[in-house]
Amino acid sequence: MSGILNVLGIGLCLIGAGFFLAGTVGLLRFPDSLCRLHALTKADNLGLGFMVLGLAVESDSLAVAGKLALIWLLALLAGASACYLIARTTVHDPGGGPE
Amino acid sequence: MVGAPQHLPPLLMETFHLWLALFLLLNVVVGMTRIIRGPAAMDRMMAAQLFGTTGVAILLVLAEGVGAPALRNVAMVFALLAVLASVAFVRLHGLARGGERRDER
Amino acid sequence: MIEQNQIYGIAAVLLFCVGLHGVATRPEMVRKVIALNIMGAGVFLFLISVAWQGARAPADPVPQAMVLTGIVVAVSASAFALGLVRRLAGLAEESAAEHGESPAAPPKEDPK
Amino acid sequence: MIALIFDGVLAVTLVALAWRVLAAPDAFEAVVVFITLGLLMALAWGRLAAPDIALAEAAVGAGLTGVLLLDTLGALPHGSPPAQAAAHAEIRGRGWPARVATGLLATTLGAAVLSLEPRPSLLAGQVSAHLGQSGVSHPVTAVLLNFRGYDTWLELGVLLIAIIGVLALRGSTRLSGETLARPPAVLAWLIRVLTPLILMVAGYLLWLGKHAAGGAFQAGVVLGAAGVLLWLAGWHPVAREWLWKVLWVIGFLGFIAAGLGQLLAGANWLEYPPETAATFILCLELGAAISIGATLAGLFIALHFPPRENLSGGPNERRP
Amino acid sequence: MSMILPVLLPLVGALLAFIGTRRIGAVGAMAFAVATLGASVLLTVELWHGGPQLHMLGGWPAPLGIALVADGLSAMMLLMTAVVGVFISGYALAYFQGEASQRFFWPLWMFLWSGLNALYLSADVFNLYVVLEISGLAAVALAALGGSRPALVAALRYLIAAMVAALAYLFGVALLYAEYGVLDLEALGALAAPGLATTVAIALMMLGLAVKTALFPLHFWLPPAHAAAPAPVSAALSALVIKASFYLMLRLWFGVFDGVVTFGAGQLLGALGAAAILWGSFQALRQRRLKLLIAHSTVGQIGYLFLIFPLVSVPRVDGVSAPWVVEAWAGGMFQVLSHGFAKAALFLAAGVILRATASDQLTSMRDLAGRLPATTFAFALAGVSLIGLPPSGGFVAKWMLLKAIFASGQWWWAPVVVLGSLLTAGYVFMLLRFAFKPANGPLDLKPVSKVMQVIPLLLALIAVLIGLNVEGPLRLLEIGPLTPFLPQGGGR
Repeated sequence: MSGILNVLGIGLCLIGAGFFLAGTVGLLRFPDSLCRLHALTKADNLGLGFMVLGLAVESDSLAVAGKLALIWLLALLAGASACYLIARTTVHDPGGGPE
Repeated sequence: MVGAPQHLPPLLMETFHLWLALFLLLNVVVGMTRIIRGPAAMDRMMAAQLFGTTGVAILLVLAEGVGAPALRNVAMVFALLAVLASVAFVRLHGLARGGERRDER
Repeated sequence: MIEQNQIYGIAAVLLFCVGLHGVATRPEMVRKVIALNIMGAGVFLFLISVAWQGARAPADPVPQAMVLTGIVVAVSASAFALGLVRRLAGLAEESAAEHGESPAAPPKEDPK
Repeated sequence: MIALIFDGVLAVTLVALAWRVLAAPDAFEAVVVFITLGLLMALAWGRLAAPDIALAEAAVGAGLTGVLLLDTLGALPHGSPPAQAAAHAEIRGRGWPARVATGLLATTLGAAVLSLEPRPSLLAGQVSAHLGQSGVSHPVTAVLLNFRGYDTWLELGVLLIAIIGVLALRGSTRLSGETLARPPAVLAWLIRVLTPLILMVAGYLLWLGKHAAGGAFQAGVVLGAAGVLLWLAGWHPVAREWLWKVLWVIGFLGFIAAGLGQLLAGANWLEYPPETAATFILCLELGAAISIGATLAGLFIALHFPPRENLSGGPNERRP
Repeated sequence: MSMILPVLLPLVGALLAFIGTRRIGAVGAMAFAVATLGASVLLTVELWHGGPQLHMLGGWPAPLGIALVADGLSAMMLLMTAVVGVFISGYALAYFQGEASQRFFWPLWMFLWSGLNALYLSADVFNLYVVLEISGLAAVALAALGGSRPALVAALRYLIAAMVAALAYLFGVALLYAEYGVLDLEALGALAAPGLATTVAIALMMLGLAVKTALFPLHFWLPPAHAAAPAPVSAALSALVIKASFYLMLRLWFGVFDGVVTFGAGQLLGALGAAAILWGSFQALRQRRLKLLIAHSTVGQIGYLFLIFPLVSVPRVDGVSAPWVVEAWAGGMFQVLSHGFAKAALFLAAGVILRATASDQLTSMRDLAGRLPATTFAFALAGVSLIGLPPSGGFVAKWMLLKAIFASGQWWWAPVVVLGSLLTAGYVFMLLRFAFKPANGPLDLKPVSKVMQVIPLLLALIAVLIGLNVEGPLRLLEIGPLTPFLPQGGGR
């Protein structure tokens, strides 16, 4: 049982890692800022989500799983609002910020 | 525990987590080129935001991998304050432009 | 074989030196303040690498306490330094406004 | 093996980022790289079994200092401000001699660091031997609040000096007078959700410090970050001048009260009886966390100087 | 109990000045300034009768806890700081009357004072870092009080130099901790042995402290910062703050690393001191602005202090210190005292002139002798001590240094001492010549408070009069484990 959970956790973590990789590739390869923003939001939310899921499965402790979930929610919140705010700045002001 | 199949060997799990952490770290390293290339401030800020999430992931993986549960609290503080830099960026960006955007809602 | 804390010890030395180099060579004040923070990070990293007592052992608490104290001192000093920078920039802007032009200095890109 | 590879990659990245922070032509880029550097420093603290430092770094290195710098860049006129060029113009143009000197210094320091032999620290042994009498079970908290409480007390004094110094630059002891425009709705909502969470986490960290990584410093810097966030969201520092002052000095004053009380009882400065040490430490930590948080937030807010004509120090220097 | 008071009282005064209203703040701070003087005297009396004092902070014995240790050297620094400090406070009451910066001066100044006292008493290398930061940050904030552009530029430069210095010092502390695992000075002194890490640690700490002491060629930050600050602040910075880091250099060099430092290292510090004497005095001679002149003079006078290092860091014969060590040590300490009093007098007197003439130019001092006789007399007396004319404290200092120089056979320092005195005489007489020149036209001097005129005179008198009682300070210095008066030298 635990062994299977371990393997499952590893698998989920690997999927999460894949999303992070996708995010990085998107960050580097997409041509313009808003495209990148779109790619990133998806990638890091999902990446962290799968990662958290995998780690929660491995940890076999409810408290840890709860804390992991909380962290994911926080990151989701922060990521979404940050991207929204940053995107808003760009839409309003194509100059792109200070400097 | 009784009768259940064994966990995977702890050493194997630790190695796996460290590789995973290394992979995520390399993501950050490679992604750094976006911060360096820019071109706009927004691109840089966004990349930093992504690194924040990646950093949270690395901390969580390390916490599991090397048995340092305190690192989960570190990840939590990061996640909690991740928005700080972005908010500062957005808000002060308006200020820097002489406050002409003060009327925004 | 190199020890884990030695890796960070060397990185700490390099951070300290890179920071010092930046303080000495970068002309902009904000960059100098950042460079000072990097120097500080080098010292703190070195202290914690000293505190490390093996992967499974808890680290020596005394350097950790020193670093926590040092971090707060560093952020206070940085804030005050940035205050000086901002006050100076404010003075320069005012004198520019008073004289109707920028003072003896490179022209600003963003005259208001 | 993989552990060493991870550490090696992390260490090299740290140094490379530091170099980039200082070499970057663009100041904004430098600050963003610096924030990322703070993130990676937290990983290094984690790898070196120092979660207390990682917690503080998460709030300070990647949070407060970064925001202070971003804020300052926004406040400075674009381009190279004349003040900066004038102050250190003479240092320009020391290209390779400076590099050679830095290289020599790095070699010497590196040799010294590598010459160190691992040996158990005398102090670490004494700390664990006396941990039982300290009132807490987390050694870092025991050192900070009990064995070396004097350092912590004086360090709260450093914070006070910084805020007084910034207020002096401001020419006023008031923080009120400027606030940002009303935030976008999303931001306002976000802050409403986050603020109680942050306060809870700060309290949790404070409580945690008794037996695990956490404590007054970490709770304080998280509180400070919360204050900054609130201010950025357009929150008016409703507190009056005297309330701010009380918040700033309460931690420092707490140590004085504890010290004086015990001094009059015949003990040494900042000596607590072992049976009540836990209570003493809890109270001192609470005060210290409040003061650290209020001072860091206050520093950030106070750095938004009102226009100069209001700096004469008169009683009414509120901005229209 | 009395050990913590010199640290605690100014801190309470600082809090009072910060929280209280403007009036209560200033008066309260002044009261605590006098109380601090009382506490410093009290501690010295206890020391005089009872020998070195020890206070275990938190009740934990060192090395686990932090120890406060007072010996003759610390008591002397405490007393000098207290006397100069009370005079500066009294002067500041009049100087800042009705000024907005007053309410920031008092808390910062009291913080600075307590940081200095904490530094003299601390026996822990990391705690010393914290108190260095306290005094350093407070000093910078005070230097910026003027608020003018030059003051802010100078303060920023000062702050950056001070932060680099503190971090270099802290790196040294970290190396020492890595090598020996303790932070207590006494424990370190017992463990310290030659080695690469120890050498590098000492070099880093001394380098950081040399920046803070403004030892040539690391003095670049000093003249603008000391010249642009308000007069009471300039006096505190020049008379006290740089002496504190110098005190720490002495403490570390002779009290902790006595068995590690070498003859050559001492010679190097001496050479930098010699260069400082010549360069600082020469630069002072070239200045045309009063406060800049006095600030450059500080750079030069600091140089004399560093002659202690080559003269005392000499190999022992059969474990016995060389006979001239006592003179060198006493000469250096007399220089600390006499320069402290004389330089405070000069900067405070310069403040009077600035107030009266609203100008910092030397030429505006014309006919000062007739109009501000007390201030002119203060200049003359302080100048006598700086030059080293008998019977001033400066004379005792230079005389004893010269005696040690000849006794040790290190004759190469002698011409520097003499030439430095000649250059000093040059700029002192230049000042006085301006003061005695008749005015070209009617001068309208603004009225300056009597208190501000009398205080520099009193300080200058002290600088001269300490030369009449050499015995007292020497006996005080003999108390304690650190001084080289013990037959086996400085080691504890």
